[in-house]
Amino acid sequence: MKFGVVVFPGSNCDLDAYHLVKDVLKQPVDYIWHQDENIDGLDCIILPGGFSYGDYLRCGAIARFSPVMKAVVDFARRGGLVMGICNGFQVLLEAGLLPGALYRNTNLQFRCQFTHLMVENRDTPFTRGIAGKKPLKIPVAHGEGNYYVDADTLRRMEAGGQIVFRYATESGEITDTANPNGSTYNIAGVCNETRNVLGMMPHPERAGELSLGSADGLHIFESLLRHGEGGR
Amino acid sequence: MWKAEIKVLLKQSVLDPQGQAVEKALGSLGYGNVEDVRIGKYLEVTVAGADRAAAEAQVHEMCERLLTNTVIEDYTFELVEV
Amino acid sequence: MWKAEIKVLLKQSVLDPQGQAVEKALGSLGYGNVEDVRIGKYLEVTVAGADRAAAEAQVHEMCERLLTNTVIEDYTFELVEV
Amino acid sequence: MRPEDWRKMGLKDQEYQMIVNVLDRDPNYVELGMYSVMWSEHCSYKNSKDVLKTFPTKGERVLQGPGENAGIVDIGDGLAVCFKVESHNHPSAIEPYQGAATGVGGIIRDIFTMGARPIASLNSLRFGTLDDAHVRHIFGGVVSGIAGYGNCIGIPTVGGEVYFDPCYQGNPLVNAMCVGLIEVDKIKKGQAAGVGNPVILVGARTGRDGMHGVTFASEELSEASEEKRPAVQVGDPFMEKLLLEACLELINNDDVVGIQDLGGAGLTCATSEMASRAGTGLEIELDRVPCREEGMTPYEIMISESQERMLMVVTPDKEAKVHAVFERWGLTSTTIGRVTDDGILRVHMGGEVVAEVPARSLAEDAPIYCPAYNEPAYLKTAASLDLTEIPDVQKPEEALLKLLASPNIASKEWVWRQYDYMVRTSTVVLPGSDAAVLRIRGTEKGLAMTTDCNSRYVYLDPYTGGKIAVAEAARNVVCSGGEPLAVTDCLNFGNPEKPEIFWQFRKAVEGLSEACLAFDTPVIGGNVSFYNETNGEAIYPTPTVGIVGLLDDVQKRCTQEWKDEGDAIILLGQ
Ligand SMILES: Nc1ncnc2c1ncn2[C@@H]1O[C@H](COP(=O)(O)OP(=O)(O)O)[C@@H](O)[C@H]1O
Repeated sequence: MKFGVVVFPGSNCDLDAYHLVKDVLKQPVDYIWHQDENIDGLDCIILPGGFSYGDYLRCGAIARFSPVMKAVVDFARRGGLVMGICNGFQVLLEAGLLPGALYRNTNLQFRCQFTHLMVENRDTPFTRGIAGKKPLKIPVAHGEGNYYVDADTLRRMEAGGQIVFRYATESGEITDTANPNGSTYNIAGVCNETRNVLGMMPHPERAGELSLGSADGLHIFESLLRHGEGGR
Repeated sequence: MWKAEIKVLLKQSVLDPQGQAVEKALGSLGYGNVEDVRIGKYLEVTVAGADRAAAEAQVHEMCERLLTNTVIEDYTFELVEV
Repeated sequence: MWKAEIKVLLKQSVLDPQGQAVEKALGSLGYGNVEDVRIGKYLEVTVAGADRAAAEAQVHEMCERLLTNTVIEDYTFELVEV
Repeated sequence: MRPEDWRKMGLKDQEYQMIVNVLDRDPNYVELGMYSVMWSEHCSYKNSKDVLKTFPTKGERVLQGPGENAGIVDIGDGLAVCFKVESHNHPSAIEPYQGAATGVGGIIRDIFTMGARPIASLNSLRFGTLDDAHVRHIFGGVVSGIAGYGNCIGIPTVGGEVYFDPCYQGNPLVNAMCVGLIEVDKIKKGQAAGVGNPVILVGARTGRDGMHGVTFASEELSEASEEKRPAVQVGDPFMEKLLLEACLELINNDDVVGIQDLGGAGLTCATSEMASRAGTGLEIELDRVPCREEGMTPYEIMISESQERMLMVVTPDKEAKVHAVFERWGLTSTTIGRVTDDGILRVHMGGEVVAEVPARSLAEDAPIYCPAYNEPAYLKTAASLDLTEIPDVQKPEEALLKLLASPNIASKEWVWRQYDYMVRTSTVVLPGSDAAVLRIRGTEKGLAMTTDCNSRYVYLDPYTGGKIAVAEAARNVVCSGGEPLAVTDCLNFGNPEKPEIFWQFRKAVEGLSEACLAFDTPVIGGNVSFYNETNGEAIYPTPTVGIVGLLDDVQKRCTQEWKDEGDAIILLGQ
């Protein structure tokens, strides 16, 4: 399965995503420059974390106008797999590929910490086959990960299985204290209606090796690989 | 040449944690009569061109496309000739 | 009751990286006539009380003490009766 | 020139006379400004140079000792580690967020200037006590400034220390350290070599910020400093991220002859130091310098401390390519001059020569002082403390809880959870243990790193306190599994012109040196910050020590916490 990791000016988790795919998953992977308009031959595109364009104005607001984003939007509309992590999630929202918006954490601070995620929908290419009821231990690192969506859209998303991850305690309870940023409904990750586009604030690429504190992020990437093998 | 003074605030329905924090801080500084605080962005965008209506349309478009996120934010602006 | 609409901008001599980034972005979105962008904060503070002069003095003081960072920022405000 | 002109810029009368002797004429205003910033304590180390010479700086592994932008130590496999610590105390006292942020930005530039990829940041912070609202404001601002810059640029902030003590009430300390990795054959120096080579300025436009910041840093803070403060510099971490990537790309492709960042004393410092190191001269044209404001004078352009700028010397055949690479990264770069062979820094503007001085005299020939010193009187009272007069603890549980709740002992998680300590996915011992440990991709190795200093000990006995600071840092590295390689230090003291302060300084350096010899950890770089006083009261002497250690096998790293029930607990030492 061939991956592409987009590099916006100011991306800084591009290396981490690239490294995970290449050295841990042992899959082919290329960096994609933000000015490239051609992304042919890729099976999955990762929009990595970081501070694209410094996150000045609003996170992801400027990056969504990069030439590469046109290609990413087309790719997604054709059913291609797109995964936005942290800043990548913000870019996907700004680009209109996912519903809702992300803004300032209610604690008004940047937070870097491990969180636990309940998998709410196991029928997406990113979560299929994740076994067990145990939450995934995956870190967050952001100042603007507070997910907002209006009540009507939330209901529709829930009905459509678009809520993929929610912040939970280590034992899997959805509580306020488990919510690191004040997100509506403890939402940590969502997908589009056709479920081929995922956006999440936590960093699964930082949880791909036990030496980093957790390897739970691999569950997500392994479902992707299984999905790839099974064909679309 | 026109200067657009753009005020951006979170929509009323979106919680404004920063505004609340500042409201609290003002209270504990002794400003007991502060009823509400909302915090947003202020932008000044200067555009060349002679036509007010054209400038207005352009600033609107810039706000919708880039300067604000209409999912969570509302904006208003005034044009000042400079 | 008064609503103070407070506009805060970085002082002219202070670097405004946000404004510069947005200016560039607007340019590449095709708004070639954008001459300058400055980005700051906008606050709405509602204070109880009948006396305009008192409200004005109070908002001034709040700006100096907490709401703005006068080392790098300038502010202006208007009072609107609500 | 009138005496008040040079005195206002912080130059002494005899220093002015030295300048006249060097030039064989009176300097003009621009030249005077250039000398005043280069001959400030901050840039010239005129009060400390003699004492710093006593540090052990050589070692088998040392590839670059003090004198360049950062020191470098060999770690085998063709790799080396590059690190340095620097202070940003005075700017942080004035504007905590931006002061700390630009401190982080500055030290990161020092590292990638050498050609190294920055892989981690640390810091060492001192504040007054938290019952004071202003201190809380400074503390919160500094921490979010460090976070704001480091998180945005994507370099993990992996460790540090925070202490609170009334002696820092008006004068907080913000010391930032950066660690980088470099291939041994890619090391770059800040040298303007090769006569005729173009000199390229890249990065942010030059504004009126930080005018005379270095002179400011070389004075005590007082009520009057509020008025005198330079325009505050605002950091632009996004710009620096672009600079970092573009410069490393060029360095890795061998497109660069010499490179240096613009820090304190701005263009004056970078041009004179680069020429001086290479024994060359430079000719630059200020009309070509992209400015942020209209009507900037040559004086302002030469001493502006605008952040996120780099100066680069390349060969003529690479000039176009270098500009193209910068453009691809969205950066503005301009050729502003050429290398010459006459050793003169010649500055043009508006068709005139506005300054013409020997580069070396700016960079190297500042006066060296040996300030007077004598033992502080307070030491006698401190030494006469009789421990038997202190009442015994009656309720040990209560005492323990009180201790644990003290901000100096309590967990510092409030601080480090605001830092992205994981980005680059190499941090294998996270904050909260003794030293942070990072793995080195493509090898089995790891690096342990820490900053330490207990200034109370240094205050009570500068010599022993200095030794303790090194020993503590070395212990933290060893407890994490690393072998200490080398030391970088940031010497924060009061006014060196006061004999009691200078005595503290000399003794502390003596202690640091002796410990460095004992641990075989040479000092490869550092920074001196004097004049840390408010209204005549000095801080505790605070020689912050940063140590980086090597783990040959990163799997053998250790962490602090208890592991399993039933494990034996062994107390080492007396
Ligand atoms: N300013 C800081 N920045 C980052 N990490 C910090 C900071 N202060 C403390 N820490 C981290 O908190 C932990 C405990 O620090 P400290 O209390 O200084 O430990 P010790 O006293 O054992 O040396 C260490 O991992 C340290 O790196």
